[in-house]
Amino acid sequence: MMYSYYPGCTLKTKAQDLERFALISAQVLGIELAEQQDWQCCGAVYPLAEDEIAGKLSAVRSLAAAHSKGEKLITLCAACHHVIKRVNADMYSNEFVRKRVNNYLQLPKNYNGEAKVLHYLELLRDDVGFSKLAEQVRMPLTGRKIGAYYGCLLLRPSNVMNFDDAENPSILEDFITALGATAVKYPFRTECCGGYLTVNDQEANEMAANIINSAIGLEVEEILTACPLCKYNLEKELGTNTKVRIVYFTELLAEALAIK
Amino acid sequence: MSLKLEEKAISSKQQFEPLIVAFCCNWCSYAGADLAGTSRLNYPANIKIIKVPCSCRVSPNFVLRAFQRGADGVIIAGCHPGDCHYSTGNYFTRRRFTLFANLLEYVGIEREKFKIEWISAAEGNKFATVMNEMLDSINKLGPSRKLRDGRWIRQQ
Amino acid sequence: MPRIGAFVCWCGTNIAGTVDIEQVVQAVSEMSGIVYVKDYQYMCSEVGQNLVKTAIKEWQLERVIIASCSPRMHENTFRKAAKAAGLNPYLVEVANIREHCSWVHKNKEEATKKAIALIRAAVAKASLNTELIAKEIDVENRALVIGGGIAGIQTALDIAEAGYQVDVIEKSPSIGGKMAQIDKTFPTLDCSACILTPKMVDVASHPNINLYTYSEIESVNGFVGNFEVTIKQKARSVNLEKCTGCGICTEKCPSRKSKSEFDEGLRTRGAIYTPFPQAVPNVPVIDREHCLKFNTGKCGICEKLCPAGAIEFGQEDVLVTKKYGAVVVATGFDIIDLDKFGEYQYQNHPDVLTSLEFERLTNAAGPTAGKFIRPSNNKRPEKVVFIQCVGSRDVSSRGKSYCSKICCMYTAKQAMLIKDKYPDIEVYVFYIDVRTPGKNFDEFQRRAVEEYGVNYIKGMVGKIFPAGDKLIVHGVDSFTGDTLKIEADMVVLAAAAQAKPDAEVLGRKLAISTDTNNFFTEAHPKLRPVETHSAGIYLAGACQGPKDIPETVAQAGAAAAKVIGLLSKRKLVSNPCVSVVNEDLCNGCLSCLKICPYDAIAAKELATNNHGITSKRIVAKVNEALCQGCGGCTVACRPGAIDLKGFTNKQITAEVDALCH
Amino acid sequence: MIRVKITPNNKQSQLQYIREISGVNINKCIQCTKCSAGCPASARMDILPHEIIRLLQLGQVEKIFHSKSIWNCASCFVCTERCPRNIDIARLIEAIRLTIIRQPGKSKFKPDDVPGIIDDKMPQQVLVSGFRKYNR
Amino acid sequence: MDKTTVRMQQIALQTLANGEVDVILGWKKGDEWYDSYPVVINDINETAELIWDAFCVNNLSKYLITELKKNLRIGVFLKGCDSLAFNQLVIDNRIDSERVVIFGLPCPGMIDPQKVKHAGLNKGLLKVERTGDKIVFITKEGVKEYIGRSFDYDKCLNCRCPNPVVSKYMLSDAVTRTDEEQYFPDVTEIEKMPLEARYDYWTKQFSKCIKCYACRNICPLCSCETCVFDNIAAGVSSKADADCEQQFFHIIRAYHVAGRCVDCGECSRVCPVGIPLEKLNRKIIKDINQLYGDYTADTDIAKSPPLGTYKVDDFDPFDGSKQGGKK
Repeated sequence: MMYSYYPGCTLKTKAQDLERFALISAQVLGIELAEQQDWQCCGAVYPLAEDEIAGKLSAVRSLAAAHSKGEKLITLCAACHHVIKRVNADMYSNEFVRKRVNNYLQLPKNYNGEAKVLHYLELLRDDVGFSKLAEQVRMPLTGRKIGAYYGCLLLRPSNVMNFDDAENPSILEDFITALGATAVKYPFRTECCGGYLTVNDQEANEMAANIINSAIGLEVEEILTACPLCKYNLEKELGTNTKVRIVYFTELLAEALAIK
Repeated sequence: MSLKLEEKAISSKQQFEPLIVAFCCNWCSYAGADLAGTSRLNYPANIKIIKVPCSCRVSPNFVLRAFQRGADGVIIAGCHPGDCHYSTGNYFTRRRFTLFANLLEYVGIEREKFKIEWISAAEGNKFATVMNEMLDSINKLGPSRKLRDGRWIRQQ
Repeated sequence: MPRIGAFVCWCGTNIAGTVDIEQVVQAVSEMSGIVYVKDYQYMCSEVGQNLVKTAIKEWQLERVIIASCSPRMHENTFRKAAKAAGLNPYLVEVANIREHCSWVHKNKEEATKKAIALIRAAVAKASLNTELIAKEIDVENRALVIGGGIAGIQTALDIAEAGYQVDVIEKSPSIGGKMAQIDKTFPTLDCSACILTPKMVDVASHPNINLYTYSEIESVNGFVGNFEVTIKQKARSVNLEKCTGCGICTEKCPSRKSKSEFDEGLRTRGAIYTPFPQAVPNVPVIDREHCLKFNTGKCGICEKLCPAGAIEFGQEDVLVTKKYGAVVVATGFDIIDLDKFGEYQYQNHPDVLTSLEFERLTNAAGPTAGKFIRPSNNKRPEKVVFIQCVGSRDVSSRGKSYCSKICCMYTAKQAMLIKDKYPDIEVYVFYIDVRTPGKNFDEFQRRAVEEYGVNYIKGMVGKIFPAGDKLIVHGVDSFTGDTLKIEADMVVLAAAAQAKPDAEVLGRKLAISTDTNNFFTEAHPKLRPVETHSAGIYLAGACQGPKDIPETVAQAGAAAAKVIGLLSKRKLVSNPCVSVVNEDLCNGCLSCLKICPYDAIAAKELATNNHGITSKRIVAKVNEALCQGCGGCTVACRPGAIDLKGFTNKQITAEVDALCH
Repeated sequence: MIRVKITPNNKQSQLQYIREISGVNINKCIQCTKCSAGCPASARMDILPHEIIRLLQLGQVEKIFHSKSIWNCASCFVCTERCPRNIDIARLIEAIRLTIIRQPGKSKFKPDDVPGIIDDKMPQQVLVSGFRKYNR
Repeated sequence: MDKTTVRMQQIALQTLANGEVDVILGWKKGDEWYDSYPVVINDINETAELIWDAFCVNNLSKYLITELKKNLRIGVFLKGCDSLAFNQLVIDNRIDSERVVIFGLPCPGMIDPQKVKHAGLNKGLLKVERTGDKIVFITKEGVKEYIGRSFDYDKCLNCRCPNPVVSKYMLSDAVTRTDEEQYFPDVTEIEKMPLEARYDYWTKQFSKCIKCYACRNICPLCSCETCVFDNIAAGVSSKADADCEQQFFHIIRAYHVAGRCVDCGECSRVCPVGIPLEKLNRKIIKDINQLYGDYTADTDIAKSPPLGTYKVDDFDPFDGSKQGGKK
């Protein structure tokens, strides 16, 4: 099956691993990801104010492009996914936004939120299926204790993101299990890592520390994430501590598929 | 138009006394009108009430008939949706007359001339307010012969 | 044109002060059909009524117009007067010239003109009136109570005590309901079982009460006084008459995997089981889903062991149809599913409990024999946190917008009971507001704080983080603005009460409505709190909205009184203003049937003869006993084949014409 | 410390602005404190989220404008997710931030600040987010 | 001969011969090129006269009401729009579908003879043949060919349902429509007019009415045994030629088909004075679709008609807060 693929800026620079492993794994799994032409930065954060239209435009361009091709739009970075998915919801149900964006963009055809946005993980779960994925695993990660870290942007607000149960998610654990590893559910797996707060406050990041301690407390060896910012915050907090390692979920995927 | 009729038209314009026919459901709106009475809330005498068991008893035929016979405004008043004495009657009223009111507007009848209002037995105040407002808006529209049966002459 | 007499009331100065009676009488006397007009100061007085009666006889009046106060006041009075004078009461029309005229208008000229117009409309309508005869319906002398919790039990006992037959239907194998699960009751702390079980026994032994446990409503037909209800008795697989309740079967059953519903899943039970020791009837039931005999064909141990030979694997569901004069719905409530409240860890941690589970855990007859221990490690907890409003006052998709009403009190009770037995356990209660309206309620809650030292914290819990064998409760105290972390051993969640999941389905069967939250709707929130919009069907208990036990019992008594009032009548008089079908005009499209809220319209097949070819034709048929006279069908009928007696198309059109005179 | 009574009318326009761009009806709040109780950044806040709403209800915007809290909200949406009254608190706080930084010269994070925080691992996402959240 | 006509004659012959049906409702060709008229046949010899061409515009489903009263089993040819009407008649209990065998005719559109005349193509015209959008005019002088839909009835240009939604035998391949569907442009146009202009427009249209009731008689859904306008007791029957009576008739006629109208456009087609009646019907369809969800009267006979049901939270234009349902 053919998909439109939106990479986002960070994946082309600091988070190349996240993308690289995703793309080679997709090939093995028979997923055709066609990178969109002329994609633009999603803006990194979803503009929450009702009157902010400009910050939503680039997401709409990508959405409309995918829709006109009749393809689902696949994202990889949690932040991009959040922005694009929420803008899509606005275009679908918020008339104020829809009208203004369409007026501004003057696309060949008005865009009304029809496209389907899927995160790579959702693609694995819903379109590929974790059981199918497990069949493709050639080097199962047996015995490795892996803790999923969800963060905020994939899960919340759940009425828009529709990613998983916001309080008690399982998609990443199911993913880990499919790769043959042992999934460890630790209490802080859906808490915030501090996000962009590092810009405002350079002090110690207790939010990230809570997450790491919670995971280490349950003897987690690797923390899995889908977000470059989360990875940065957690690694920064971790410093030289080597008890646990922060990895992109795609890296483990490639490893299990024996293509890393 | 004959000269005599024209005179009549002019004179009626000078002292426009609109007639508003109000269909009130027995359980809520008729009782609401009674409460307006017991509370001595004033509303114009131009409003004349016809009692029906439920707003869903009112047929579009009656509405058109009233306009034909010289009514300047028609209002149907029933229980609030969800409070119908017959459980569901006013839900049907709502659908029927949502479509019918749109249709009337579509053929050129002012929205102000035909209204539906939900007035409970406790809303004497609302009853009086609604009727006062209705008359105001009809007065603003002024006399009109839309839908009127030219052969029927109303005696004031 | 019939002979019409008109009677204009002054109502002292109430009407005469604003309406020129003389002018009205003059104008009315000139209306067509009017043969007699009379005015009088108080037409509703005995003298006034006699004026009407005498005139009917002397002037051979065929219609009577009363121009007076609202028909809601005195229409009945004048109808009775007319009847006494030998005139059909439905030939009387009232023109409301007080509430709708003299009281709301100041200008005498305008008011007088309007009064005349209103009377003209009444005359126009009355000339088209026809004699209507109210029918009498027999009342079946038996009541049905749906639900065997405290509401149903109390209703049934009250009705039975008044000497009427009552059938009680209970879905589960035993009556008792939620109250049987509860340990103690607020605000007196009586033992729930001690006050409930005697009533359960009374129900079982009362000669006027007939119990259908493990049974459900299949269908309901008929109308007030004459309901025809089909009951499905599910196959119990144990013969109710033969079983002695010895309990050998339940002890020896090898299947032990099922969770006990009564103990909220805190303990397991056999596939053949009695829900609890005091169950009524004290007869086990086989849970066929888990029974080895039903699943594998092998086993049958219970059958072999039963000394009474009561085990009947071959039993099948039985349908019973009976007639009832009245129905009381007392189906109770449930608590919401906590699946969506992941932050409280209810699914993930055994020491996070619902309040109902807590009741079982502290009950002397419960799974721990009353020993207060943590389900995770069987040790006594040192810190217990209660969280109120879990899903209550919650307008998001995971909660209920209303206040569940009972949680503040039972939480105070549960907190107090812990402190009473184990003063060293620390108890915290997180709340949004404490609501304790009720006799001795606030005093009760204050006692929990003042005497027992329960720590009440105004604020909510954000999330619970399990850590080691502790549950770290993250909360806020809104008074100080402090964030709190409490290392608890047990958390008890006051989950919102909600309507039974099948309430809407039952409502449809009974033709009674449910509100947006699926609680049954009362006929009037203040003045008719136990009646429904369907005559003869009443509500008791929490199926109408969250209620505590005292309120439930009070409502049950009220519903019983309504039922007794109804059943004490031998005959009911029906409203004669019902719909009638002109079969010649009817197309049989049955648009009327689709919108009738009372299922009062049915299809009827007619044989027609067309040039010697007989074919069948469908027409609508009104069941006059069911029709309540809303008239919705008349508007749905395009050819005008169905009309409403007393409010016919012609009558209303005539009124319109008369008003537009 | 100045004890402020319910606030003067001259703050109405700011309140109205906050209401409009957030689209939030603050009167729906019943002060259950669930937002504050779950807030992972509450340690960095001098005024908790439920207090912010209360202050808005009382019209005391000044207190909020001077608080640290609004700059330390990470928009993690936990409050929005759990609010039993369907109040989108994240949007509300964003609206308050915007009310301030949309005024000339009030940006909280400026290009000059970048060298002070950047390190070689930092993804640009951080900077873009920073400019979006703290700069106009 | 046209392939579908061949198939039509075959199936008629076959079903009559094997006793599957007693009579067939179809069309025969008259003397003129535009004359294809409805017939009821029970003689297998007549089946060879049945015809399918671009003038079989008459909807045969309404004939079923009278014919079925004779207790016969009937085979009937139905186009897309006709099949919608058939379903609605089943919903209204007007016909017994058990005794009907439907032969489905996917329809590329029917040709409006007036348009042919206006184009001046009727001179010496012998026959018109249509395959898809290819139209061939055969005259004494020779043959002219046109591609496109410029001769279609207006109603066919707005067609939502070219293929029968119900049938036992389908006589040809389904017709596919690729043209962009416009959303009730005719209705929107009137809605945009100022109120007074609208009133004048409709009053002028209604005043043309001669109360011939052709619209009612052709309408597959105006199937009452006795129309309310012929029912004295209903108090609405006035045959007087007064503006208000025409208004009354047309408003109520449109309201009576509300939620049932299948938008076949027959009312306008047969109106001898050219009142655009379908614009009333389509206004109601548009409103129903917008307010109560897409209701296509209808492809699904199990669905409740929009005026025979309600939702607690229906749109409420009469409530000050514009909200439906309970709060």
